[in-house]
Amino acid sequence: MPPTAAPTESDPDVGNPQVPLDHRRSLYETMVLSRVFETEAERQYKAAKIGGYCHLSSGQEATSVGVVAAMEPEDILVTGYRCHGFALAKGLSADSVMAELFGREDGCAHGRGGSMHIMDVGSNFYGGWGIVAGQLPVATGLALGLVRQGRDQAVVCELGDGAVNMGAWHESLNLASLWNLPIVFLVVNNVYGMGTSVERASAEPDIYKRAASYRMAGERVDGNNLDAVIEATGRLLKIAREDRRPAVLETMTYRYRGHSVADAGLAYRTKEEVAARRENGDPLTRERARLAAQGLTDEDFDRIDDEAKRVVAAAVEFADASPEPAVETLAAGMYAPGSAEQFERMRPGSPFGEEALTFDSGLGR
Amino acid sequence: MPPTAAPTESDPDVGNPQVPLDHRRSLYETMVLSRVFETEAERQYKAAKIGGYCHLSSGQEATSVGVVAAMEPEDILVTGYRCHGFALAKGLSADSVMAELFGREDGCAHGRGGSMHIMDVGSNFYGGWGIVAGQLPVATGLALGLVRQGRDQAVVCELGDGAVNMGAWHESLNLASLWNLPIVFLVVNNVYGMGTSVERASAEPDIYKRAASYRMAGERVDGNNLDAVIEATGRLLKIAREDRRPAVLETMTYRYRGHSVADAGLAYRTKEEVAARRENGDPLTRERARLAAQGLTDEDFDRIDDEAKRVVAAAVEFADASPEPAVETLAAGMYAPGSAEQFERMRPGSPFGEEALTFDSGLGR
Amino acid sequence: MTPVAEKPEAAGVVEMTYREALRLAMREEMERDERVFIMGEEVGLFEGSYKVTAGLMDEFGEDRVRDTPISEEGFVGAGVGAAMLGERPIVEIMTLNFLLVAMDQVINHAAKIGAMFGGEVRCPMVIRTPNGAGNQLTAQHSQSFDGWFAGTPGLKVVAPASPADARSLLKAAIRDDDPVLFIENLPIYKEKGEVDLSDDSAGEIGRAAIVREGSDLTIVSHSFATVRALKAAKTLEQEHGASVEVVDLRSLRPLDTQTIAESVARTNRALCIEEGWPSYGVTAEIAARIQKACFDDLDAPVERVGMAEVPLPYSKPLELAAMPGEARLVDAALATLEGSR
Amino acid sequence: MTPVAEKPEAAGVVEMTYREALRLAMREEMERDERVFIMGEEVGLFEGSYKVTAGLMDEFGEDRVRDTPISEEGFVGAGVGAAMLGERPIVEIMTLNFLLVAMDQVINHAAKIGAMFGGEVRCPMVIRTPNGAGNQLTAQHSQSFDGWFAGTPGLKVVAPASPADARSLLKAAIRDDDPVLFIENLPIYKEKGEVDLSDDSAGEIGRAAIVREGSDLTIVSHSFATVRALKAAKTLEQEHGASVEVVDLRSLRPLDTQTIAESVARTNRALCIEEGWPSYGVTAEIAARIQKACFDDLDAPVERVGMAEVPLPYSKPLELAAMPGEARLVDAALATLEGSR
Ligand SMILES: Cc1ncc(C[n+]2csc(CCOP(=O)(O)OP(=O)(O)O)c2C)c(N)n1
Ligand SMILES: Cc1ncc(C[n+]2csc(CCOP(=O)(O)OP(=O)(O)O)c2C)c(N)n1
Ligand SMILES: [Mg+2]
Ligand SMILES: [Mg+2]
Repeated sequence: MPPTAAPTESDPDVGNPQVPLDHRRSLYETMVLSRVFETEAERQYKAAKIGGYCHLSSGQEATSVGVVAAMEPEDILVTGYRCHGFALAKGLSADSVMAELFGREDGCAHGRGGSMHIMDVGSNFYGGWGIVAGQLPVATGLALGLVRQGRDQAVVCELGDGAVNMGAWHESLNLASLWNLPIVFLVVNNVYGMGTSVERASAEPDIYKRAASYRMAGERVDGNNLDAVIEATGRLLKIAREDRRPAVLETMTYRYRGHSVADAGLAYRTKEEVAARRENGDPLTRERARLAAQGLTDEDFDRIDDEAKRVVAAAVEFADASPEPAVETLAAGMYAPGSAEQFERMRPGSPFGEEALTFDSGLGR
Repeated sequence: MPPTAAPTESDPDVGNPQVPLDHRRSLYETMVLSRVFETEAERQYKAAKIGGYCHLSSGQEATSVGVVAAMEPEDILVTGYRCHGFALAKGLSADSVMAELFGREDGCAHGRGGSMHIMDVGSNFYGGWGIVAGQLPVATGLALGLVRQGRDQAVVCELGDGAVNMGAWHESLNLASLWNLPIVFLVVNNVYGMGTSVERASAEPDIYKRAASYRMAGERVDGNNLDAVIEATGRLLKIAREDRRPAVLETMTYRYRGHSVADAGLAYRTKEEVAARRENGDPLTRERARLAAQGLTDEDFDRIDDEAKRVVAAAVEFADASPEPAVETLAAGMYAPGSAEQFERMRPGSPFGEEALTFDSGLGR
Repeated sequence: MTPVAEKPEAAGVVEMTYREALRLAMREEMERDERVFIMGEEVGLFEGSYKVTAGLMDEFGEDRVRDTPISEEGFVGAGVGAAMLGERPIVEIMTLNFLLVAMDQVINHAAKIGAMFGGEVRCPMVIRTPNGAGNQLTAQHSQSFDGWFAGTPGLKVVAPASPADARSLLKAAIRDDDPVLFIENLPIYKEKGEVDLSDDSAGEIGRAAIVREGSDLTIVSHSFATVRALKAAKTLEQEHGASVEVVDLRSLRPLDTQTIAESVARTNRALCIEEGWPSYGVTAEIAARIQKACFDDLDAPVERVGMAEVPLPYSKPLELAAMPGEARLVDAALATLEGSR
Repeated sequence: MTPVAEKPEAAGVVEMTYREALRLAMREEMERDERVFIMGEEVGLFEGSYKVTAGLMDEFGEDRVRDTPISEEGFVGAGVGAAMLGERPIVEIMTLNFLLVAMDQVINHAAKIGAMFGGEVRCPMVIRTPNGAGNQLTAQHSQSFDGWFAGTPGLKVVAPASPADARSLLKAAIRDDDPVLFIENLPIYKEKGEVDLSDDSAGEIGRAAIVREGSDLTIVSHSFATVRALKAAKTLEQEHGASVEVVDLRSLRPLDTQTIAESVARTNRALCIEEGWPSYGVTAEIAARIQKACFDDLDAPVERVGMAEVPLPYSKPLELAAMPGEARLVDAALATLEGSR
């Protein structure tokens, strides 16, 4: 995708006038929060406060914030493992997400899921999944559930450019179209799947065109342009809700950091490429310019940045203060209440230590 | 697909003049052999000489014979479980196929594979597979093997209209196109996958159009028109061999019998539908008319029918006379020669009877 | 087409096949709870490849008895998602062999939800599928992977052996709030037994049953292997004067080792049998637990029998030689009865 | 980026990591046989997600070190097909967890070819993949399904514990004419050991090794569990005066029960450990075989330890509590040493 030219004085990009300034401002605040959160997460990872795999979405904020901005609160969001930004946009608190990254009891999944498995039913965010494309059949089923329950919401299912070559993509899109399910498959095209570029992975690099194989609408937008993302997502979600037709939306963006914090991210691309992407069309820079064109001052932006830093710093404090899960709750949540009774006769002859496992599902919350 | 009008006196369909009469005649002989073979297989199944699943291809002879007619002997054929007709066309003897259906030592797989797993490396027929779409990745790998070995042949991989909704289809086609492999994916569209019509299974019922998702050529032909099948297959195979580009060929045909011998085949379609298909555009009737238009007499056709019946009757005799596999060879073929030594230390404490298994792979042929 | 069993109205004890008992349980639960629906290949118009769902589409409509394309990974996952939203899907997989293409959704999605999301969401779904061999279906279509699922924390695995248990445990599985793999079996569908239509209650998951009492040897089995065990036990009594107890596991996870251990403590000898390959199979776990729980009770090593460890061949004599048929069961039982002190 | 181990030219015994030993074996076999090639996600340009194949694409080119899209079912199957034609593919699966999406190609295709086609065609392929847990990778990424494959007739399953065995057995797997699942492990990649560069021979599949001699207890293990076993054995000797023998299985199918049985016949006590879930796992089979082969030798029940039977949680303290760490191994060993008579 050719880098979008940055706005110049001579032609100020004020963005879509339909979007009220205060709304645009709050969306920008979320984008900044997301960027600051990811930067801090990387720092905490390197400080060994966070472990496992940690996938950052810096550079993709216009997609995560824009998509969620077009969703109704009751609409359901499902994503892969690169989910922090989406979770914050969907309304999870920085506290509960950071506490989850720290693996603490107050994390949204009580420290059981970690970075890849953020989720919060109350916010209609159904995870946070780690198997490439594995979330597609699940999201398709959530859409089926909405239809069966006669609810008129829709599902947005995020996946990456590399995930579109998995069989689960094909089966899910076919089912969604055949059954007229209210779901938008959001392909976040950030150019690479780990170290493999779209051209090296997909025989049809124009991913959105694959929707045609299912008689489904497919669109591609500049994923770094907040307004474009909001507009396209909103339109496709409306069709999903009202006409019960699914769609594919491909947002063209870029991942600034490595695939995960463990990856320097330079074996398969150059420093220069990354720098050029940061300079041209960075979603925050661009949105900031629009807000400036509508009168926000440097002081306003400083306040926004400071507030984001404050919230994230508070989240780190909150996470650090939250208790580690108690070892006695190792098996908590695995099975539904009442299961302990089903398992009680399994103890004789079981492997060393197994007798100790308790199956009550309460997490003491 | 609208039934193709049968040829009339006023407008005699003589077929493609490029096809020499004697060649056309021998192809017709194979089509008749296939029909007679299937009819006899059903009879033998009902006589309990054949067991397991038995999928017949009566009505699909122009596709199986036409496709193979366009292949070079060194080209590789891979199919699903509906494979008798393809096997006979690829050059396996009725004897070895019937003996396999009877589960006898002289069967092409020594009675180990049965109806679904006919295969013969000598004829470059690599099976005969039972998991829907499971043969696609394997066939893709055979095409990769051809390329690695610098051979200029190609692979034809048969699958059904129902198989195109499996993830393996998507992954295989993407790999074949991305890697420029010499393979033609042959979709035999016989309207149903068991009891499910294409419209009820595929969001894009024009299956050949799905090739576009992989920047691959996709074509549809009348699968009951021998000449059309030969022409399209030949052209796509030439491209596969010379330009190393894969393709999808969809042949429109119809299955006269049930999904397998166990299925009456009427829960999902009417007697009338089946009868109409038999009357309009039956591949044998049509080919017979072409041959008649080129001078073959009723006596010629009677001779052809009689010869086919003779060959199939002889095959039944051959199969019946072939020995049942010896129980001592239960594990034969499972592992390569030399493996017995690797397994000899596994005996102590093994489950009852396991010690008796012998791992030599020789099948005493 | 298999007749549909009488409706519950016709109360009382009636004889029906295992297949009819399953169909009855599904109809009863679908009438009881509208969140329950069926998904799978050929479950509707075709009336089920093995006719288990015959008639249900006519009765409940295409939405609640939903034919799917051939896309196991897709529709098993669709069941997972629908269940997360509170629906109660019953996903039919034509045979267990085909679950191989959907393993990721079962093992790495359905089974993980409860624990991985900290108990904040559940996955109340049932996957019904037959395992087994015996009709020359050959290597790719004759397998039993029961132990793989039973060894997966987060799943529950149920595999009843009688029509009455098939009905009550399928009802229990449907009402359970966790993902349950409900393992059926091809030859068992036609087995007959008595079912009490007046009792609409669900069975208890995690409880084995002593289906035959005896004092010399305990045979431990599940699903069709229990049918085999009961026949072999008769033969052993009549022809060898051996008194054989048979423990039908009914569920593999949770596994009722307590009932097994109590039985072996009485008989002092155990034979574990299964339809699938015994090495690294279900009987390995049973034997490992018995030798630990009953170490001082055992008078002979715990013996195991299953399918011969080869990809099942098509040839009838070879297939017969590979199956855990009555002759092999009796021989194994006699060996166990004679073994050691 | 991990340095590439010296070339065989520099003969003699050198120390290298398990990771380097694997890389060396692949390089040697690729130089030896042009039919050998590598396929997998990120094996080339990215140099392997765990750097095992680092440098090989530069050395052998993009055709013999082939990066694939994320399509495990597709490229595992492509390996099967290429192998049927006589090629010798080494398919790398990033971690064993991802093999779940390709199970059908492994279990119902690769494993069936030899027997199902009557020995008329073979499938000489290797699938390399690490199992294991311990780095907070959480429920979907911390599994070991070793037993599932070891229980599948038609497959061979190898899982070495030392760099020397990793090299010689990977060479053996590559030269073998059957499909071999070569199970590696995440934490084991950095383990160091001596490798004799002057010996280019392939190891023997189906032979366990006594990697530590002892007289009071036999610990049976494979892959990283053997590394744990050796540490625990030291502690048991130093702090508890127990003499512990360690049998490293090295291959799970075939399984060298003879070496295990001979060891237990001497020590009279056995503890089986594994990285994965023990119920219905590898240790179940080992225990079942030991109790049969060594019934009269055993002074105590065969004990088992593995990962706690929960989907592995992310939280570090919970993960630690779930792993078969040294403390649990020592406790289990002491319990086995004290058990029964
Ligand atoms: C089935 C499966 N195979 C491999 C992996 C390892 N893996 C994790 S993320 C990833 C790359 C995915 O790339 P993309 O879909 O573009 O998403 P992005 O990381 O760029 O957001 C891979 C190969 C996995 N998690 N699941
Ligand atoms: C993965 C898998 N799912 C289900 C089946 C059962 N099955 C065998 S054939 C078949 C229908 C296939 O239809 P189609 O692809 O159109 O081929 P046709 O039988 O018409 O030749 C099904 C569902 C199977 N063999 N494999
Ligand atoms: Mg990407
Ligand atoms: Mg069809």
